[in-house]
Amino acid sequence: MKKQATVITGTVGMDAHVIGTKILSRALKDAGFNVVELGIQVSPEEFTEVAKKTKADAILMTSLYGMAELDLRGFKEKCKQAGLEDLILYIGGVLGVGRQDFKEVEKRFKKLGFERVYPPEANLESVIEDLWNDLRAKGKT
Amino acid sequence: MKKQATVITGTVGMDAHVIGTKILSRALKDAGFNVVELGIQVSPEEFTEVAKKTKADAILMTSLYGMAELDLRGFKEKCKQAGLEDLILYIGGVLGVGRQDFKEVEKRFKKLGFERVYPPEANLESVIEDLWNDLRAKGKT
Amino acid sequence: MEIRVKQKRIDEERFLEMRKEVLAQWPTGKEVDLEEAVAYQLSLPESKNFMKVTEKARQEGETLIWPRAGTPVLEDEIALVKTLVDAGIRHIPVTIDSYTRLLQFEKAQQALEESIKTGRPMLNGYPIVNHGVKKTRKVVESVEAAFVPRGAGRLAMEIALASGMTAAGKSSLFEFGSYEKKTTLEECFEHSQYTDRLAGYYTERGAIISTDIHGLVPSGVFPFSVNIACIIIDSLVAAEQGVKSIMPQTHCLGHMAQDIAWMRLIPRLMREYLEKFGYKDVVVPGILANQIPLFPVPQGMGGAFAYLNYTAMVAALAEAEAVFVRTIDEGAGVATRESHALSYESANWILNVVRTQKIKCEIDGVETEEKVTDVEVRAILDKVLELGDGDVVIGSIKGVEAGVIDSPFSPNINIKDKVLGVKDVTGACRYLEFGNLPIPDEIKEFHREKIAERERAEGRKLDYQVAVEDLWALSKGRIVGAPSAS
Amino acid sequence: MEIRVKQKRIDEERFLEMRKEVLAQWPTGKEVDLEEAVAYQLSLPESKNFMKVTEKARQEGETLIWPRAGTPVLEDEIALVKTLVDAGIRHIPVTIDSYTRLLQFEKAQQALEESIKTGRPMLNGYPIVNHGVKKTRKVVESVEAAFVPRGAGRLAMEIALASGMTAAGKSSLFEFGSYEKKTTLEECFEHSQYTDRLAGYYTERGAIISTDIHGLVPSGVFPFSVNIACIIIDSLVAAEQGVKSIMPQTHCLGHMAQDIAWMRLIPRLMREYLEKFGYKDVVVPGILANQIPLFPVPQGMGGAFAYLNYTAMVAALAEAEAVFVRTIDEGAGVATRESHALSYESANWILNVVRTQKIKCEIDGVETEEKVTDVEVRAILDKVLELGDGDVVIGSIKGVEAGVIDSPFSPNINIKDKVLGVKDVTGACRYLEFGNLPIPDEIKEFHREKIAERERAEGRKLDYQVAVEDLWALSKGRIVGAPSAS
Ligand code: B12
Ligand code: B12
Repeated sequence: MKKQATVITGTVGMDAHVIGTKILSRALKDAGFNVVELGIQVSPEEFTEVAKKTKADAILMTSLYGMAELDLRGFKEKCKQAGLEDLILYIGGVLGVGRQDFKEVEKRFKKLGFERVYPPEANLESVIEDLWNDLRAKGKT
Repeated sequence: MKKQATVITGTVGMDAHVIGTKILSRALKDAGFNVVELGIQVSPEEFTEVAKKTKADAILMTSLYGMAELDLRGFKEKCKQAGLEDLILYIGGVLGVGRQDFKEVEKRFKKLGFERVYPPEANLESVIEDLWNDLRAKGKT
Repeated sequence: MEIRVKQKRIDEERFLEMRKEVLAQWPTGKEVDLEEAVAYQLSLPESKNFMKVTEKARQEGETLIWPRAGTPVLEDEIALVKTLVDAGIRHIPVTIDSYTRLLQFEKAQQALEESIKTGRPMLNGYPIVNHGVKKTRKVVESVEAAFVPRGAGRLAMEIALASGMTAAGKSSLFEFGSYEKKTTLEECFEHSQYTDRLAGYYTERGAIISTDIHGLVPSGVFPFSVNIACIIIDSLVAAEQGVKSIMPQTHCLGHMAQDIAWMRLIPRLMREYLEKFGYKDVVVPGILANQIPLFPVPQGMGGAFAYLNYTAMVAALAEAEAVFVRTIDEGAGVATRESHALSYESANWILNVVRTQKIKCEIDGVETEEKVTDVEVRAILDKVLELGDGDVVIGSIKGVEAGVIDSPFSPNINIKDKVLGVKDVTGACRYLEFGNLPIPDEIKEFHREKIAERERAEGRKLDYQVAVEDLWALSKGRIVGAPSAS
Repeated sequence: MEIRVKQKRIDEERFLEMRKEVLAQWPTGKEVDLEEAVAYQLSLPESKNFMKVTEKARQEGETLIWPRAGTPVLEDEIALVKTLVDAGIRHIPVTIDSYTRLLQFEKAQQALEESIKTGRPMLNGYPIVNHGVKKTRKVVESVEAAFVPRGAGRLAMEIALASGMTAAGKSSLFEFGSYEKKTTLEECFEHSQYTDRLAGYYTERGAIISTDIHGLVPSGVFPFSVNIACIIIDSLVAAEQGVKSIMPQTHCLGHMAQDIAWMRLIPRLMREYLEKFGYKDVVVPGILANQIPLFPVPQGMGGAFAYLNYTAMVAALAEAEAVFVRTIDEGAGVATRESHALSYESANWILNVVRTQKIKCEIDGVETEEKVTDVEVRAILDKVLELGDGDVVIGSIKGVEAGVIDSPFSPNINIKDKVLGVKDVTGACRYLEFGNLPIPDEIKEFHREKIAERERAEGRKLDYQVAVEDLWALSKGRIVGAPSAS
């Protein structure tokens, strides 16, 4: 049997849009993950602290309200400082204010340290597929 | 008192869209023109013949069905042959098949001998204004 | 004047004689082999039969979208119908270009060749005669949907039916009132008796060909009673020639109560008159709601979508079997494939969402509109039958001469054009000028009161100018015209 | 646990004390001079007063569009509201950015400055506190329309009202259920008693400030009875603080009969309860229909227009005074000015065309839905009042703890989340899990039957998965969800 991976979910910053992260969390649970569900308005610090404490394998962060970029300034460094180089980082939602070129958005968030970036039409089955692959690649399962 | 100008209206070729030319004709009458209303499906030859016979000052041709360009091949020459160099030629309607760049359309029909070319949103008051100006410029009123 | 044509079935021998002449009009006529064509029709699946597709929609409580599909080049036409079917379309009306409609096959051929050469469509539709049977079967076979030719003359209809199209939208009064300039109604009856007989011929052999019937003139702001009378006349004419499936088209002129009333009234009256004249086995598979009023530019994208979605909404609330919505390109020209897809995606959203709810609604005024129109239609038909001494064909011909059948804004010089319509305060169409229409006095009074009401509300007389303003209303986001309109 | 807050008007002295604290939260607080602000309000024309604009719409039989308008940079905000007013808008809700909503004025300031510098809006709304009174008056004075701040906290409300905005859309239960994570309902009541009292203060001096009330959670597929109970609770709370004009917001969840039933029920029940508790001079100027279900991507342009047109249509048929339609950009992010203009042009087409017709229609099912919801709402309110011993504030706090007020998909950890809704075969919202909601048994039975009917039709059990499918339905052009949904 493969090891049960631990993943963290929640919306970052001041974002109150809870539906997406709730549905995502449930889908992850149904897929067999150990999900630490932080809900809305999780600060970057809280994400990293909980990641350390729970020895999480991945964070699946949500943001819809458009201000994630502001919320996540310097996030990559914080992760490094916390010794979380190995943590898999995903983010999904509406990642800017107004219509955006998704390629641009993706680039911006990859720079912030996210391995994968998803638009709101992301299909959760393939998200979970991606996650399995990335976990496997990092020898985490 | 200025001379009453004679103008010819009608749709060219096989076009059956009568509403526009009817409304235009009525507006011209109301504005004091002597209107020779030919109705739909007038051939280029009929237009020039009637113009000669009635000593018309202008033709206001309509086409909506998209095939005016085909119908009007060689029209300029026909007018010249008929000695109608002085006749004022306007055309209005949907002058091509499908969405068109109006500037392109205008160019095409100007080449065919039309002095002015109008899109379907043409305002009839300003059309009549233009007509007065052109008539005056050619010393026809 | 002697009237040659009558309400009488063309006899077989004469029909087969006539066919020879018709098929000789253009080389592709030779491709039509009637018996082979019947067999081909019988081999087609139900999903390609117009009547069956319509009846299925009725049973399943769906409203189907009628697009408009006609572009000259064969490959483009195939690509277009595929786009449509991908967008959920199951009825495909094929617009035939204007040259073909008027039998100018030579000109159509040149323009077709030029379209192929330049890559720019030079024709406003699909030149079915020039393409012929073999090529048109490729179109029909390329998708799962029922095909209906639009504006097919006799040869065009021969080719359409031999190619597997299963409806024959051609009606005398519509041709006469909307497309022709000098042609008489008598000539139009002759033409459509032929095409109806052809449909009847297939039908008798088991290949049911429907016909859809449109009225007289889509003249916009004008009460629909003349058109309904014409729909009924043309149904009787078709039925006499052996047509067994007739689909009426109504016009959605924008006023919900009126539009819905007409959708209810038309099939009811059609069935009644067909029955009365002994055509007891004719099916009326459904009603097609047609978005008629102008969609002129300037029509911003927002207004264009609203307008077509509104029409879809009205059709859905009326539980119409089909709706002919315009595309967002309607005011600009023949639609691009993208505009088709986008427009029907939008209309289908409305249709699906509304029909799934199985909404039953009673709108105030529907009953009154239905009653008023019912009286008007009967009055016109009574007069027509009286003029024809019981023969609906002869009566119609005389009726047009007498202005008993009349319309504003027709291109045909044989139509009196002594009538006019305007809107009332709520946007319903009312008669402003009755001409010689045999409308009963109490109904005339009803219209006059509605007109007076608007005159009071706006403090002005309603006249021709107002009729023109009203014509533009919907395209400007209003249901009642306003003075600023051009 | 001791409950500090009660249904009782804050006394003047304490209120003025509290105001000092609030105004000290950010330097722009100093710009608020209450007496000068009242005078400024009294100097504004009626066209800027929310209640008067709404009542005018009611009298003239119009449905006004609520847009959403909030962008960080002052000049952009002014350009935006001008675009809106040019598109026929007369109510302007100003979205306040999320930092400001959560009192992070420092962060908002940085982001505002950065937005100015980069030309890219970094905030999802208008940071009203940072802009302050003088600048915000420029916005209010730039057009003829009534302004409503969205999501204003105490200081934001002070600035909004002093700047000439004339409504105070802030309600305890909505803040609690939709925007907050750990904040208790008690704290939310304290906050909105303050803002309501502020509105009352202006009102007593002749400057009528309205408040609009939203419910608990816009959670999509969930019967509306809990939200209606919350709307009534929040109205009572506002009325106690001296608010004299209260506008309820209903959610258009897509099912016409339900949406219309709720629009009818809410003002009626509100008036009844306000009356019952002695708030006899409170006006309910109209109802705002809010297009709530998700508008997620992928939403093609066709579907986007259809969706907003449909909402406009339902609001128009229900004769709502106002409708909050989404723009075609809803799924993509904060709308561009062009999207605003296009979307409202489209919705206005529908609203004008439908309202001019003065359509009265009876839709089957409206009566049943109204009755069912009426019973549910009364049951919830009875229980709340019982728990509070007649005090609606205390009762609500206890009600949330007891799950008598509950909702799925709330971000607030203090909400039980033991309930769930799904759709029935026609797309109406039904309770799948009742949690501790005090719904009477015969009504529970009604929901269960509807659920069973869909289970039979689809041959599967309805569960959480189906609830998620239903959540996506409208954005995929359906009213009932389908398995393929992601
Ligand atoms: C009504 C209508 C019909 C009716 C016509 C009834 C009749 N006999 O008049 C019927 C149903 C018969 C019909 C038939 C066809 N139609 Co048609 N029809 C329309 C429609 C909906 C409205 C046209 C109209 O009456 N406009 C109102 C009048 C008042 O406006 P107007 O003619 O533009 O005139 C105004 C101005 O242009 C100006 N004006 C007019 N002439 C002139 C001349 C001058 C010199 C000046 C200055 C100004 C001027 O003054 C007028 C008043 O403001 C249009 C689409 C639309 N716009 O909504 C399609 C449309 C014109 N039709 C079209 C087509 C293709 C056809 C058909 C081939 C097939 C079909 N769709 O059925 C046949 C062709 C018949 C034929 N042989 O011509 C296309 C043309 C496509 C293109 N050019 O790319 C259109 C654009 C629809 C579309 N998008 O596909 N049609
Ligand atoms: C419902 C809603 C609200 C509700 C939220 C209720 C609640 N507490 O959840 C309320 C009314 C409270 C609200 C408030 C606000 N909202 Co709002 N809201 C929406 C709306 C309509 C739906 C969002 C939603 O629930 N989607 C459904 C869920 C299931 O989808 P999802 O969250 O995208 O999640 C899916 C995927 O993205 C994916 N996913 C999610 N997370 C992750 C993470 C990873 C790693 C992966 C792989 C996948 C993944 O899985 C999910 C399931 O498929 C959207 C517009 C829309 N899309 O229709 C606007 C929207 C998100 N809101 C917006 C805004 C601006 C606000 C407000 C600032 C102002 C306002 N409009 O009231 C406030 C902000 C509050 C705050 N502090 O955050 C904007 C954001 C603008 C932008 N980014 O440019 C939007 C887009 C609307 C708009 N066009 O203006 N909102």
